Amino acid sequence: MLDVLGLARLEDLYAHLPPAVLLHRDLQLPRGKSEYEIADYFRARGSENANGFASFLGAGVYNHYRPVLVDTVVSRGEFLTSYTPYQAEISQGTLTSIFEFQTMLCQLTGMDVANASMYDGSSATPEAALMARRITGRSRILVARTVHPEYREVLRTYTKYENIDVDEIDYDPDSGALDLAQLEQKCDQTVAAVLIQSPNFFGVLENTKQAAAIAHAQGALLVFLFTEAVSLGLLEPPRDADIVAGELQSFAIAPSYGGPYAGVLASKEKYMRQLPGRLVGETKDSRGNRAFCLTLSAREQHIRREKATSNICTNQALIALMATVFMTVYGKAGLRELASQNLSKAHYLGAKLKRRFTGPYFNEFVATVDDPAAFNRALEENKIIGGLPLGRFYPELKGSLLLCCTEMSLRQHMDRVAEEMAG
Amino acid sequence: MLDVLGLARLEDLYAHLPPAVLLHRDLQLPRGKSEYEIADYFRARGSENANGFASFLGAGVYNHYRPVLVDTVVSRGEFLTSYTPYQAEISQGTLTSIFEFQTMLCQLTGMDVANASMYDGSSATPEAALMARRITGRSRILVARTVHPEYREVLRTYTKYENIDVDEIDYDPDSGALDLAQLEQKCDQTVAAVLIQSPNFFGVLENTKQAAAIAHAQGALLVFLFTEAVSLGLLEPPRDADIVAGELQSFAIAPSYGGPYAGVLASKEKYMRQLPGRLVGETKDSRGNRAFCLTLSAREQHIRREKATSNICTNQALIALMATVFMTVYGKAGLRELASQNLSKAHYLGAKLKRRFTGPYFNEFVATVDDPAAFNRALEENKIIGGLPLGRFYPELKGSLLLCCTEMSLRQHMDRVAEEMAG
Amino acid sequence: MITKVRQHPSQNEPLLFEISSPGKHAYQLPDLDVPSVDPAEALGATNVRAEIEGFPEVSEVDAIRHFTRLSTWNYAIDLGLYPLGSCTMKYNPRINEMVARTEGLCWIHPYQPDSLSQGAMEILNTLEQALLEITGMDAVTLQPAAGAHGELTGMLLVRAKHEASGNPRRSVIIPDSAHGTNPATVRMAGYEVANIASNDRGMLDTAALERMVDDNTAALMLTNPNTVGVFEEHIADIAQILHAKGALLYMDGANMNALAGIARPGDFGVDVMHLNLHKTFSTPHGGGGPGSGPVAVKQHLEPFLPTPRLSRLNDSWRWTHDRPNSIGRVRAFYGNFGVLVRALAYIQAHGSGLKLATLDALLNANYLRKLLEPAYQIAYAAPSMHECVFSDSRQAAHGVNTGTIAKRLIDHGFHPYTVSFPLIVHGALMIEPTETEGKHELDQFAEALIAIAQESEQDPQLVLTAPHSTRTSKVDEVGAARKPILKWTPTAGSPPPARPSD
Amino acid sequence: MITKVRQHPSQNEPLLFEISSPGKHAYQLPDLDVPSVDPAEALGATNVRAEIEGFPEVSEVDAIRHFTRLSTWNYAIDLGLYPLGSCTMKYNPRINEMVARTEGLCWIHPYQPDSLSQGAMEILNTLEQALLEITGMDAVTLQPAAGAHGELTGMLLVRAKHEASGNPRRSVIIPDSAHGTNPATVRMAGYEVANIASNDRGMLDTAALERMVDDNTAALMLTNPNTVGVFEEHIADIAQILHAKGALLYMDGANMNALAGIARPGDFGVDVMHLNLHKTFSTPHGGGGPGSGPVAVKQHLEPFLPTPRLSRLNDSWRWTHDRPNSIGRVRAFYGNFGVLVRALAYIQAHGSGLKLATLDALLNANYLRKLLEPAYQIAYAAPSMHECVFSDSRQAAHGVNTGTIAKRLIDHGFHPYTVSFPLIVHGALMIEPTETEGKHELDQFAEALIAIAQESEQDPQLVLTAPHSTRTSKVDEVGAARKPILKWTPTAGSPPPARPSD
Ligand SMILES: Cc1ncc(COP(=O)(O)O)c(C=O)c1O
Ligand SMILES: Cc1ncc(COP(=O)(O)O)c(C=O)c1O
Repeated sequence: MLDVLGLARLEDLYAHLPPAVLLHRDLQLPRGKSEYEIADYFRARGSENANGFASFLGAGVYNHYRPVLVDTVVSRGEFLTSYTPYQAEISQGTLTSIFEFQTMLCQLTGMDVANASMYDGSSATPEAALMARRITGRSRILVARTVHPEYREVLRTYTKYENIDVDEIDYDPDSGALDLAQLEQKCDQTVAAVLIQSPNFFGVLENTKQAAAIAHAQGALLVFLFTEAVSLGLLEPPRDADIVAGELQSFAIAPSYGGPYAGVLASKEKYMRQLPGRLVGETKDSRGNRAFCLTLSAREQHIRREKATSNICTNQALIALMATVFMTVYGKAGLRELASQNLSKAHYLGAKLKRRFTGPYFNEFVATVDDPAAFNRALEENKIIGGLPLGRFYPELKGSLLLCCTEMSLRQHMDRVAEEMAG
Repeated sequence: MLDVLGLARLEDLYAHLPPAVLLHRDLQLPRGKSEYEIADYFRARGSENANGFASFLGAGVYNHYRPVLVDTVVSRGEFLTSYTPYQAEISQGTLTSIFEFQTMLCQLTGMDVANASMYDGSSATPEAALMARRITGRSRILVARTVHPEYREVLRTYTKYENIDVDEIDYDPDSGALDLAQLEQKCDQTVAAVLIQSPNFFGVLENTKQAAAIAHAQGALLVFLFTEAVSLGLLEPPRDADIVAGELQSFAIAPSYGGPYAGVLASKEKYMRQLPGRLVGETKDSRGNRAFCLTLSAREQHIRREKATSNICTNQALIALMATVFMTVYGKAGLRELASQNLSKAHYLGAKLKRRFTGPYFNEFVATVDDPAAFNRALEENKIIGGLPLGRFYPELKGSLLLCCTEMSLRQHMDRVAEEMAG
Repeated sequence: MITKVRQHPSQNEPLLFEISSPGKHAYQLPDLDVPSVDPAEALGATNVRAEIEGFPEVSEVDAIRHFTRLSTWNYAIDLGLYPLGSCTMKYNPRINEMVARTEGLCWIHPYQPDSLSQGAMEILNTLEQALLEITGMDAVTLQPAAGAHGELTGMLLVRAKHEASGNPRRSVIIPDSAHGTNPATVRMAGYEVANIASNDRGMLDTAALERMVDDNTAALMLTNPNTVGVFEEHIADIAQILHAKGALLYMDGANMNALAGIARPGDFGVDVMHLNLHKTFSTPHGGGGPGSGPVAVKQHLEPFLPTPRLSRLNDSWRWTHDRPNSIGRVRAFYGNFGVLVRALAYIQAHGSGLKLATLDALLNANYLRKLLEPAYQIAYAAPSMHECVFSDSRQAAHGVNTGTIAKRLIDHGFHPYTVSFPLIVHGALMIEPTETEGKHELDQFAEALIAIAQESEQDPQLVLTAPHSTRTSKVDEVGAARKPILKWTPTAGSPPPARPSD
Repeated sequence: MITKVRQHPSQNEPLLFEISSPGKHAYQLPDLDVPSVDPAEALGATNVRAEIEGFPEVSEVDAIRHFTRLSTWNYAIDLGLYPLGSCTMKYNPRINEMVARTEGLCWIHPYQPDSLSQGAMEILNTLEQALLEITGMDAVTLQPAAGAHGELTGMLLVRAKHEASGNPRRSVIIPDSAHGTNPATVRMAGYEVANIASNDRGMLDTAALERMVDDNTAALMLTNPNTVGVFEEHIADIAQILHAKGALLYMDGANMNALAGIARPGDFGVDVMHLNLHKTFSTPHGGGGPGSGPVAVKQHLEPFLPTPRLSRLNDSWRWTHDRPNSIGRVRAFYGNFGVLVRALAYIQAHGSGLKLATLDALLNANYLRKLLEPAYQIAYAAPSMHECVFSDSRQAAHGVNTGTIAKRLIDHGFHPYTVSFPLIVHGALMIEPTETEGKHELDQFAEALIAIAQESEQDPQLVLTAPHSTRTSKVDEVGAARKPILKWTPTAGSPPPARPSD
């Protein structure tokens, strides 16, 4: 091939680069490793993390069983190694599965349209806020303090230079739910959106209907957030919300130390053209057969550039496909049964511990302990990772732990946690 | 569907069976388990076997690295869940890969034809002997005592009622190779075949050329057996043999407590029609394009019934595909380099131990120790599985261990073994 | 109109040898941590080979594309119904593949000490117990690698038993409907095959049997349900006839998918039987294997089972080799362990609900029979169990036969049924849908077959020249056998579909 | 003649909702080991939903067939060349997929104690060090989830830095050849976009830049090599022009595949850049993602990097959150860890040999350019790096444009190049083969494109109506946007391709 190019050496391929920009030495990296050594390296690193521990951590990342079918599907080269489906005629597999994903998310959330995924729940949150700003033309955001603290941090980062003012709404110290009175008080006609999460960061259910009523009374939108998608198997969908943003990690996406996950962004039909990200639509091919393609791309950066609804390009398609397979495997009855099991497990443990809040909860709750660090250390000795100490995010909850139970939590481990509590 | 059949209950489907044959109770098996419980059960059982041990066991089953590509390929539903390729027009994937398998085995062994796989090396052994009987019309088999002891057991089982007389040839107590003088003495015109294995069970190379000469001088066939396919990357192929039978476990097939593996049966062209098992041949389709199909099936049970060359039907196709992918990944240079690494590793350890035999060896050798059981126990405490005590198979070698090193054997573990030997 | 499939491009791909290019490779080995040994010195120069001529030289991407492209030329269960009669092509749950790859199960050596293999041995015992419960037999060996291998094992057991009683006897009776492996096996065990004709209900003729069995009869080898999908209603009488003459009843259990949870061979007089774990218990067929063919026996045959056997001592498992009456080994080690793991996973998934799977298998077969009877001639009026067999007699009038109908089914989007077997049905179409198919797939299949029955009348040429839609059209099998090309060489055979690579 | 592909049947498949059938399911949960709680009681009856209307109800075999069938309708890297310019669709070694699934790496919670996460943190640090060595920068954050997310992070860093100096400044300069994410990002960071035209060599016009940069210029956002595949030869001058006015140089590193091992942005004046790990460092694109977009900076921007940061204390890793000047988080947790694992595995496989991969990428792009220049109009005479951009100007004479040529390429067996980007090239064909392609695949691709150039002259209609061979013919994208149907409902849209199921 060099011959064809009339070159003597591979290095001649960049002979035109100014010598000053070149690296005149080899990269200081170890020599290339064999597959076996690479597998071994990562196995060794893996063994340095918690291995064989039971865990009661939730807080936005949940330990659910991953059906084997999920990897079977996403490991197929045709899904794994294809690009964004711009060429519809040879991408109907991806396009069809995204259309199904969009449909199932609408069924789950009660929204009319859902996009093909965002990076994760935390980045979907500011995208929802920005969307509300575009829709309402207003620039104040009210966010419940019961929204995941890291989501709120991301919201602040994204909105800092967008001329958006973010204000927080406290929670009721008894119920652990958003303080609706304070919301009512702070919500006025300058507010673009009210952001709530349910079940909230404490695991407590919010009153979406009332929050929506308060927001809507002022012409503001209600943005409903979720971190625990499994809850939607049992909980009333947020039909009163205008925009739904959330995290699908619970749907067969491994915790994987924080990512990759998949974010959701869905809305009422009338806001469709303000959605960021990719959308797949149904159409026909030239022979009249049903076909799917990417659509409404006039919202997107590659067409609209600085006027786009967002800069998002690469999304989380393969991870969204995992969620699609998960929803297919569990289906109508399964997602409900799964959610019910989560509920039962959490309430089994919840009943044995000192719960900090009185509000109804799904599979997470806050427990009060004397010394969270000591409590967790004691459990660690039993190969159990306890709850998340809340002091870091909520100084006033220094003596509290956030605990989560899923269908994977075994009674024997829950009993051990309860024992530790009993002292 | 019951409606269509005019039935009320599923049980009506077998109402015509005599009540006496029916099982009038439920099967006494546990209730159906979930995926998660099943995975958990097998993980628990797996953890009860040697975990995280280094091992120096060989003896027909070798610890080689399995390239990741192997499972990537064989996990594709199109290979995994297809049947024997009887319908050629929708089975060209399997047929083409088998044709490549047959070709590569010929290239490796120096034979002219190879079939699409046998159950394993041990059952390929008697099939080779039976084939020799059919070809020569003779009914005596001479088998070297250096052939894998379990292969010889299987040979005896298969031949017991086939009117075949099996006699064994001793090994030279110094070299560990087959006693050629004894072979010469026992081999006469009643002998259908002489069966030798190289590297033999002690890891020692046999003199195939001379064994072949002795056999051929009496009109007998030479059947060449192998258990360590990697050796063929470096060793002269058994061109002087008439039939080659062997085991492909070394080619990316996990040890898996003894199976499934894949057996090889290959021969000179003139014996093609006496081969048992499936063969794929090249042909054309009706448009003149190259195509492949199962062929020469007049040898097989489904056509010839009691006159077939064997009763084999289901073979080890998917496992043979693993070997095909393995050979593709390593290829010409890789298989040689792999074999060379095995050689170097074994000779590193071999040089440090008291070797029992003087013959040239590939990646296995016999070492003499004071007390094999105690020696292995001491290593076990260091999470090392030592060698195979030979007393069970060769009473005269009670004080000996068979040890194997592969590219996976680490110097640190070999040094530990040597230390143990030093005392 | 064909609605099941549409045409789409599939990639061409030459043979590995044709895409090879000197110096390309897809592997990388770790650096050697010991001194490198010179092969010629260590092994002797004459023992060291030259490079392996013709062996592939390709990159990793070449390799993955090669096999991925090839794979797309295959039909598979994962793509649709695969109604091969006698083959029980059911869907194979992927959890089985996962557990078989559990590190602690697939990286264990058969010779590692029993004390370090207790988990594996526990699995084997658990599977043995489950199979005994399902079959109603007394003991089982897991050693045989496939059905035919099990048959051989079983026949050797029969022979060993008779020899132990002083007379090996001479022949084994086999119905003319039997699978080809049966007679082939009988011969390998040193017996003569005595064929017996089936009666007009597709069943064994008990009167004829009674006449045939004598002191030289070692056994009857019977498939039940038999290969026409019919349960041998007189099985109890059959057993009695045999036992009265000291002969044994061998059951080919390849069709156990029709019985699990409903009836047990051990309860109706069977002395010895094999199971096809890769059929009934759901190991994917993998383009031809691997399988596993355990042999279950009544107590009187137990002493003859292959070595080694599992036994329990001081609360742990060990392998017992010392069994003086054993027929010996039929293969090295303990059987196709990886397949046994899959079978146990399958049994665990169903548990006591295994019967439901059986009922669904019966339902699907009978449903298809019902849909197809208007268009095709059912071979026997007797009720079907898990499969149904038709003959092509009505279509034959138009010059179309079971083989050509099968090829035309491919155009309609399905893998064909088993063609021309069993031999007792002229022009047989042998259809086994299995329990894992849904009604929709069955309906589409029936529609396709019915459409082909019409095509056979209206346009037989269309059927006779099928398939028309596949990348490879009708393959010349006769030509393949006439001048066999069994391996690639630079000169033999056709030129590659595209020019050789870089 | 088309030699790359042949037609073969591919299975039709309705939507999940159309194959659903009440009561079917593909899951099984373990028995509950605690008392069952009544949802209405625990949550309040009004909080409990009715069943999820329309949600799928299918069996496991339905599910696997559904997705397997769908998958066969996709083109993919595993099937062949995927020459999308700017996308770096290289082959993704499967070992990366395996290591990302290592149990100790994929089953770890981001909030488990640092003491129980040392292995994960070690991986992150090792990757950071490798990326710094490759880029020549001083510090890097792995938090951003994709390239555009990295851009936003980088622009916020630029802004934070300027704000810390007392003036955030007003605008960011972007060449007209830039990727769409660049201007979109700039706006999200609260800056105005100042476009700058490229010169006739496809490079940034340094004289124009000099005129444009002033005290209100926050940064220049430059892709290098740029989107026409040309290295910005005056990069050092560019950096100097910016730095002289206190502006920063942001480099979009999406094209780092052209530089790794050859040149380092940190050595030629870049202040801040992002990498697309899913391009250069080989995470499979997965039909659209996931990605990872680390942002590397020079020391002066380090204080502003997102929280948390890795730090070393008493021989162990921990997360430091206390960084007063930080721009804050851009996402929860620590980034797309699973993608980071793949990137490190990729870097380890190449090690210091990464340069070879880069050279092969250059070779392949230039080789294709050479083969195609006789038939297509190269956009710029300047030497190409890792991709080459043509225009359809010669073909346009026959009414054929880059979009229709792309569709015709599908019939010839290839995925098209990037169509109509960059915008500065009228009718652009943007071709990036990557280093993992062999000569044979490239030759076939060039042949196909050359054949289409001929077809465009001789039979433009053939090209204009392509593709002709796919199961789905030319898709009506305009219709899709006119009346958007974005989800399935029992009534909307077309009827399913086959009737609903049982
Ligand atoms: C009735 C019957 N018996 C025996 C066999 C042989 O089993 P295997 O192919 O596992 O050797 C088969 C399988 O094809 C069969 O259908
Ligand atoms: C030049 C360039 N910049 C930025 C991006 C955006 O990266 P991502 O898709 O990862 O957000 C891309 C990817 O398409 C690109 O090609």
